[in-house]
Amino acid sequence: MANMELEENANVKKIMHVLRHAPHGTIYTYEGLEMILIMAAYEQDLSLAFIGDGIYALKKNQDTAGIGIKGFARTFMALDGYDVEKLYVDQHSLEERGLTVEDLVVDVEVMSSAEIGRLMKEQDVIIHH
Amino acid sequence: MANMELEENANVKKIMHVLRHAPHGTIYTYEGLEMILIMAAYEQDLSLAFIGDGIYALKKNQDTAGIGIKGFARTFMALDGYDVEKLYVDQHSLEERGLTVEDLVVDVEVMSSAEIGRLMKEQDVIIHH
Amino acid sequence: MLHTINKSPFASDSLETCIRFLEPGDPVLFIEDGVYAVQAANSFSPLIEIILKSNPVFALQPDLDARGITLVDNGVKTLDYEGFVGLVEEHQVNSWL
Amino acid sequence: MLHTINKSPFASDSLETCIRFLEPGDPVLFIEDGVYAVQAANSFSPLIEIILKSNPVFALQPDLDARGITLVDNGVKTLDYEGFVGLVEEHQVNSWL
Amino acid sequence: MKIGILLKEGPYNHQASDTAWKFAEAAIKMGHTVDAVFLYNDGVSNVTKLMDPPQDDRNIAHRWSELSKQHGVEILACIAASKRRGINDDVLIEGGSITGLGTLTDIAIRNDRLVTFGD
Amino acid sequence: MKIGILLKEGPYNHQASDTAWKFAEAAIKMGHTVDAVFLYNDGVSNVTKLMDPPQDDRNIAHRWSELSKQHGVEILACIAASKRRGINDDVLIEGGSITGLGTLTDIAIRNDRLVTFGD
Repeated sequence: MANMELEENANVKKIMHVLRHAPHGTIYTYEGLEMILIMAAYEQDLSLAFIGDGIYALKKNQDTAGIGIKGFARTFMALDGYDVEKLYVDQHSLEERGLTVEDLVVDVEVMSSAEIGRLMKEQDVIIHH
Repeated sequence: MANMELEENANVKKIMHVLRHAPHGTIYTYEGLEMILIMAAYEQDLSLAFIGDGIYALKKNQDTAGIGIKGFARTFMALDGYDVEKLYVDQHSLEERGLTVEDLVVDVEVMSSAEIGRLMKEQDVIIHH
Repeated sequence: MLHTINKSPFASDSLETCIRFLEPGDPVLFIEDGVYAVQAANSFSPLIEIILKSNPVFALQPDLDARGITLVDNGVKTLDYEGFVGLVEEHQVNSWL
Repeated sequence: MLHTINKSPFASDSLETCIRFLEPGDPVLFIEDGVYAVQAANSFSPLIEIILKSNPVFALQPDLDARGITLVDNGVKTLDYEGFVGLVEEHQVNSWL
Repeated sequence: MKIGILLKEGPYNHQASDTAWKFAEAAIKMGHTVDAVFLYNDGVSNVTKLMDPPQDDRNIAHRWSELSKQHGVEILACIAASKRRGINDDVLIEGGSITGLGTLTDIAIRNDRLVTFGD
Repeated sequence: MKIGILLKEGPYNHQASDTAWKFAEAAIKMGHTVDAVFLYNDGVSNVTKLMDPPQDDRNIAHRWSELSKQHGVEILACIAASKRRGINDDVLIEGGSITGLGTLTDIAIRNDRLVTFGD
């Protein structure tokens, strides 16, 4: 049994999704989230990094009724239920945009770019959206 | 006759095409040029403004064989034959990129952004590519 | 002449390019991801303040709402799609794609 | 980890974002419109010089050729598609789209 | 006032298509004539009837088709751009048609305004 | 080495598609296995056989089809992204198929590298 688990763990890959586009103007973050939700079912070691305009996807109070596009900020709140719990936000990007964690719909870990860079280096796969 | 010409002139519109994308990475400048060549047949008052990365489309010595995409820098040299003679280049964009008119495949008028801005204001139609 | 900007100033050079060509008095309208430029107190606020000294600045309300931007820089006017059409009635259009 | 950048530094924030996350020693590869960053003597040359102090910098030769870039900043190495594959053999990939 | 629209990006991937449609609806509501929507670059993909988005999402091709039906707006895709991207007469929505860039030139000449949407 | 490719933009409009193909050819030439090319976002438009570029230009769909035929590379389009953009089984090139995002996850897991091309 212990051996089997070891073998299984050897197949667990560290996959980081990097969200760098603002929501709504382009579909990249939305379709990125669709990809993340599917990958979450595969029991890999998933993490999400919000960098640059990607942070805007987490902004509170988004109401897309007026532009006629489905909103998806709430879906980030559901990630927890899929055991996707590693949400990293780049502090520099947050400050540049005049935002704080209070402005975001979910709990995230705010990190320096260097810290996120070190985590990137540990990954087996990185996908930018 | 004089009246007819006046009527015709009233139908001549000032149309400016603004090239702002680098060539090859995206198709915008290439398909922009296809549009310009067709519009040239309609005897309108056409002009082209090269701003930002759009200037790169005019760079000498482009050889696209290695990327397997058709080059089109030479087509700008043919514009003269279509009576498209107003080619404006933004001086600021040129300097930022470490380029001079010597680096470009065609004769252009180098202007300040303010001068091009004044010409823009005179246009009936402006299309960005 | 109406200038429209539809890209985030953080990701694209559209805003900074556009303002070099702007004639005093001409309206600037932010739409789509462009509206992030006028969110109050971000790093582009000082630039918006400078533009406002010579040009009226507008932002599309539905795009602000979609992005959760509840507070815009002082002096920026908001409008809906009909307001957008109203500006197009008054001016030729220069869309800085 | 191999970092690739495919957008012009004048039009996009990709380069300036990427370098904040770069670990010393990790190679940076410019492809497609990204190669404009390493054209000798443009306004990004000082930044490339700084990156070169801690990281190897590469540019894809076919993309340089296509754009008429005959002179790159000192210290930048050029390679073809096979060289690109070679870097991918050695490193996991981080494509800054 | 007569307004022409130029749309340079495909559906869903960019908001351009949504904004262009909202703008057209508003202009028509205000009594203006929206003469034509000309599709260029990836914009030509707006008129494929093969589009099949999720039930709870907008159908962008249907939208253009309805705009054409209800208000006589021509929905025109550039032929050269269409061929590159696999759009042809067989996949066109009702109300859409494929045409040359000369038509865009006419649109630019005969309208009071040409408004561009894209990326 | 086993390499997977993720392609996120459509043909012609962005160079991504050309670079991905050149990269795949080089990798195969060097003896690596290119396991699959997964198409996402507008990338799904790479596999429509309706594509009909000018005679003197490359045919990007054919290229992917040839890569599949000659080297067994799977050319896979995400079903959700395809439906939004009007790509379905009827317009697929030979060697192309439509599949779910689970397949991409498998590709990410079973390959030594996943290389992304896009905009």
